[in-house]
Amino acid sequence: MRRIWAILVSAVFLYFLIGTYYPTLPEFGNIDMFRRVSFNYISKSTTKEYQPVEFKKSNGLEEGSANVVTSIVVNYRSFDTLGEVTVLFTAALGVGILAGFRKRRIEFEEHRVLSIAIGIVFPIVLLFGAYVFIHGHLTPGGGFPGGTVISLGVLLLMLAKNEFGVTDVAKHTEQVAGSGYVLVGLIGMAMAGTFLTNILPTGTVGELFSAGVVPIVYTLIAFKVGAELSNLISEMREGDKA
Amino acid sequence: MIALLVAVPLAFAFVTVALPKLSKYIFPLVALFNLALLIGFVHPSQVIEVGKWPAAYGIVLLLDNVNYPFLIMVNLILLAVSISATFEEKIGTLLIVLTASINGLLLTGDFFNAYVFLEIISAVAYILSAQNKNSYAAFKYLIFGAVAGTLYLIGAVSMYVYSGTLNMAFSGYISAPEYAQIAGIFMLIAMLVELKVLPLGLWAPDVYSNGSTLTPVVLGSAITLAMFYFYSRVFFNVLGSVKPYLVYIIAIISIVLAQLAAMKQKTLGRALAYVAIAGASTVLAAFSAGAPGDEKIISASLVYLLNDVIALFVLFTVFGYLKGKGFKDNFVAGVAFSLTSISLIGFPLTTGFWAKLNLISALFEAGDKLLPIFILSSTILEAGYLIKWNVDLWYSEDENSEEYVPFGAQIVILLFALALVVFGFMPNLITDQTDKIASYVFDFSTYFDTILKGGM
Amino acid sequence: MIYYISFILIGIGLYGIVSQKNLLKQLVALTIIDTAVNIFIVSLGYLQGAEAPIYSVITPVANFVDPLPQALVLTAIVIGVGTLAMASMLLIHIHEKYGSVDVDEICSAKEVIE
Amino acid sequence: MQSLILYLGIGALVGYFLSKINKHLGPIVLFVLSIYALYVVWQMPTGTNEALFGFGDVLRFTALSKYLSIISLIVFASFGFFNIAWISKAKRPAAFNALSILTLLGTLGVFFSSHFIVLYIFWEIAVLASLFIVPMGKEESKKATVWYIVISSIGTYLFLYGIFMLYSKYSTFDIFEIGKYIQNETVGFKWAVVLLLLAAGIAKSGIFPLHVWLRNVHGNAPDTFSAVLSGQLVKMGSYLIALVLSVFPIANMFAEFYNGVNILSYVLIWLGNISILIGTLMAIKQNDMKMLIAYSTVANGGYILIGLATLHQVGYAGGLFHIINHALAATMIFLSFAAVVYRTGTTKIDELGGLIHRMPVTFVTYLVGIISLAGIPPTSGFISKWMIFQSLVSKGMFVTEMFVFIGSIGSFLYVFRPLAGVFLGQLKNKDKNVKEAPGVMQIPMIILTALTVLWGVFPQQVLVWITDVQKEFGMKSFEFEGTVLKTSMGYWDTWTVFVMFAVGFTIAAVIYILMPKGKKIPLEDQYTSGEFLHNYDLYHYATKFYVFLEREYEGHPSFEDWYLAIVNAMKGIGKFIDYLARRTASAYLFWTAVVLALIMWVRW
Repeated sequence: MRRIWAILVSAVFLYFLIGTYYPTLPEFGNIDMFRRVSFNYISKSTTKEYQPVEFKKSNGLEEGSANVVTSIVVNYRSFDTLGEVTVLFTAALGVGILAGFRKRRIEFEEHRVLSIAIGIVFPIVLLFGAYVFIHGHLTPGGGFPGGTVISLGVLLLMLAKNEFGVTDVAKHTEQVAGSGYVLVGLIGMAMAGTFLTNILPTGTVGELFSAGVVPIVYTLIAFKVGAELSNLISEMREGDKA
Repeated sequence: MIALLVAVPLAFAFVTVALPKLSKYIFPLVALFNLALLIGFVHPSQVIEVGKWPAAYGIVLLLDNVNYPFLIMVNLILLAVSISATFEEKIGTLLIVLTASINGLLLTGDFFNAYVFLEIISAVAYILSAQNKNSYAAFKYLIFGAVAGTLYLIGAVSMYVYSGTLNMAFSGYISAPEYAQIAGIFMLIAMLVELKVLPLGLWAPDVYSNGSTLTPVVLGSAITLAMFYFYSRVFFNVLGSVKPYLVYIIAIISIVLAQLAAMKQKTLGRALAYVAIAGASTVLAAFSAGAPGDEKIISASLVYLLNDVIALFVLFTVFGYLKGKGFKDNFVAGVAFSLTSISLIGFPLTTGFWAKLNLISALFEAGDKLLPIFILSSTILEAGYLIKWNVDLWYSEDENSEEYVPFGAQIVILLFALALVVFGFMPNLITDQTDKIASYVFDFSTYFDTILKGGM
Repeated sequence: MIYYISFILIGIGLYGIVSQKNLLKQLVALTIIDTAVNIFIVSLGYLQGAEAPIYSVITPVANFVDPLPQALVLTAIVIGVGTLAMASMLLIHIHEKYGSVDVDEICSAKEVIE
Repeated sequence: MQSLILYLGIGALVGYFLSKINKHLGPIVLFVLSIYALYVVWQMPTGTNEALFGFGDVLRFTALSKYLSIISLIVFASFGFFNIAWISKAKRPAAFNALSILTLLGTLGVFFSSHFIVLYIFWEIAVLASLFIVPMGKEESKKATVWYIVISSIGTYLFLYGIFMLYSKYSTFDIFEIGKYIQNETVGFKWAVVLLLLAAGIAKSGIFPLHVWLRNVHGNAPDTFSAVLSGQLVKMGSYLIALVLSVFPIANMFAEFYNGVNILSYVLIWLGNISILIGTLMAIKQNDMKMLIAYSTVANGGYILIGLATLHQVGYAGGLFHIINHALAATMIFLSFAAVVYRTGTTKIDELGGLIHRMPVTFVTYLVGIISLAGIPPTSGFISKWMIFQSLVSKGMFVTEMFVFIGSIGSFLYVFRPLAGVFLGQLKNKDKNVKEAPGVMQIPMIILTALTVLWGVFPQQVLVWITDVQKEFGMKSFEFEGTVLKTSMGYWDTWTVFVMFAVGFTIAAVIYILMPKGKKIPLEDQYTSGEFLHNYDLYHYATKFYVFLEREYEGHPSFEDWYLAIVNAMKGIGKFIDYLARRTASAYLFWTAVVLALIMWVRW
């Protein structure tokens, strides 16, 4: 009986999605980029006249990261990202609050190979994470994946060493990185008049030191996400310590 | 300047995460700061293009005559919550996040940004609903709310596909009305869930009745206010205002069903939860009746909303502290409870009276004779069970109970209850404000122009 | 085509939530919906013959798919992760309180508790 | 009028705080205020308009307002005076006093307002203030409160809806203004509006089908407050009925149906008939004396409605006259009950008896009260019933007349039950030490008794008020000359009748004094021939007093049960909703799908 209801429910939704919604959509792969704001994001010409951008050549643009997605995430729509960070923050906080209801600790069985290999693997994982977020404005990746990789390293450590626990340092990292992000926005407000405005030179597209505040923000995000996710994992494992 | 309404609470939230003991004291300060900023330094209309990216490219925050009163009211409620509610240390940080995100939702002029803030609000709401070990209800709410959120996301992205921008004003202006309607359906369902209109608001009773002094208060007052603002913004301004008959009918059905369910309840908490549903449904029904640009109906329903929100604040707070015990040792709480329930029923010379009177007379003027029937008949039921609860609680035979209302909470609920009475004697104090809101709610061209103007 | 796939995935997710009695399975179904929507959004930005939106040695000038949906999806994924984390924590609670994550067993356990 | 309302508002506050100091001070405030108000109202010329707190011309003092205000204030004055002693029994004296004064404020406001919304506001103030007094009564009074608020709300919200229907047509709330226009409307509109407006009055004055709350509320309210409820608040409903029937040109608005009686009046008269029947039959059954009189209020509300609805020169005057008679009688009866309860602590008839020896003043009050209620000359109660009979006969409404006669005969029966059970018969052992009520309580009872007899013998003053009302609304006024009342079918001279009764009474008294007295024997001797009994109460003759009559209509349909069945059905729906809410997220999603399907189907 339950399944029949379930089929009915998904049938209604499918009927709506396919019958009513689908005809309003553009054909797959055949979108009109010129009608979309993304066109100006790609050519980095939201405030200036259109001129094509070239890798390693164009400089002094309104926005300087080679990765356009990053430029949207951290610059054009940076306010969204602040919110996004907050969602993760809220989730981590929530897990902390919920975990505080009851003390528990999940014990892991230490694996010999893992516990020896962790000494080699852990720095590499950290290094990879750092690479991902530092090059966030050049290559796929950025603060969120970088932070996640770092927290995965922490998880690995946890699996390898049963006595390992995340200390209050994670909380403080979270605190500093999070307020750092807002601070960057406020500095932008103080110096350029509007919240989250880019105040640094944007440099040449494709260089490591380019794109203004984007790498800084991404670094902060990475630290925050890494700390938050580590915290989250640890709280799920052993309840609230505070 | 208005970005500070979001930025400062967020900064404090991030700072207090490692200092949970302080968060309790910082939260009222943050709300006070917001109020001071709103009353002293920023005034409508103001637009901020975050990051100096011009409108339609970047995210635009907008403070106009519609959301300014809502912002003041929400921050006032959050300030009151910080004094009246009791909660564990870490929740303080969570509530600061909530302050930031509600301010963000009220200010934002961007579909996707609104989605992000909606999700933060929901995330906070999930955690709050799990208070008092109510995790099963919270989980149900989470699953349902997440699906609703997904639907909103599809709607928001559809607006982008149809118009090429996520800016509300622009995409509403550019996109074809019949396409925008489809996106509107997705958003509507998501909003009906958050507004707890009955077939979609079935999650609410379990969540609201968890007996905390925080959860139902925050969900029923601050979040409901924000959601109604957002509803009016999207469906009156952006997607073009037409009378959605279906929403009207659903809301009316929801009024009736919620009142019947409230009548049946044996515990006060669940009864109040259904009262909250009925109130929200009434406002929604009035909103849909006034959707074709009827400013009087909107103004009256805003008064109704305000009365509902404040009344529920007081009722839920009293319930949270006394857990359905009598008022023998809690005279102040009893007075506040009775005054607000009288106002909620709409007896003369309370705010609720003017709300109902203005609403009905506006509806009659608009030729809508159906909704008044349901409002009045549901009021009969409401009067019946609310008076029953009042009498039971005043004349209860309980022995001296352990429960008591703390001093701060007593002051807050008494002030709110008295405010309802004072506004009842001087209804102009609020009707002037709501008239002003209502005269701007439908004004798409002003909204559009304000967003274009830019600047700080 | 890819639209259809994502729609069907959404349908499967809904089917999962409605049909399953196990709350964990419901949660899994929810993530299926999340993922399906993400696929859908990304596919809305696809342009035939265009490249990933990164200026690099391979694509020094712009011939890119729409980057905005990708940015949105990035945000949506993070939000999904947050929801998932909270939901799993709630599940841990439910299991501790009622000793089960099955709807029926929770209901009967609830009656015992109340 | 405005200053009066203001004084009463201040008086409520003063009364509250004075009662906190000494609870006997509050009723004094009420008494002083009502006497002052009575003086003001008595003096005030009719037909004046006044503003209320800056709202122009919403108050209007008509002859009808004057008449009803005087009745109310007499009731409130005696209630206040009585309370000076009684208040020591009240549960929350301060709140009781303040709310009583507010009730007075509300009712006077209702009588003064000529603006529908202002009237509604005052109406609700009166309802709300009295509402919170009711639960201070017996244990069941909590449930009674809910009955009260629900039935009252049904009436008032129907009324409110009617107001707005009128407002959307004429954009005015002024009663007299609307009365000028309404004649030319469509038939359906006229029916709807008039019935909706009357609904509040019908609910308040306990007319069928909204009569069920009276038993619960009047029977369970605090003892003295029942006097106000039955003597005064119910009259607020009668006032509204009278107002609507007189301000609106009912005779021109509705088609003639039977012997010059229009169809609306005919419907109302039938509602009155049913009320009389139900009130009388149910009153006979009651064992609780307060509930008994509560049902008699239903029956008398029916009389008033019939009188007013005839819109006949004599009948309308009779209806108005009956308002004052019933107000006084009900007040007297409930006050004497309050005195009985004050001393004995029970309202059950079969737990009492023989109190005539202990509480003679209370007994006389009750006796005169029921004589007036049953309509026996020389009290004023007879005059009003006589006038109503006259108009019915002249209209040839014999069926209605039958009901009215049944009601009259029935009222002899039911008023006799407390008389016999409480005051006559054998004194119970537990009541051996009962004393007469305190002097403070006796004074208002004596004054009311005197008033009833006085107005029965010299009804001129009341008739002047009534003819003023009739003149004001442009009806042919009732004719009278001195103590001689004239109708088309004859006349009635109250003075002659009084003299005859006085002579008869004197003769009877002389015989009573001269003849040998009956011998007093203990209760048990009468029934058991001296055998030993364990439970005397079973043999109390007031137990199952009218069982032979009750048997005739056993198993009658009970409207109270029907309404409760409706409530239960509604609760069933509510339970189902709650059941749905307790389901899982899967079920919630199912409803989402339903809503989505609806949206797809309907759109907007």
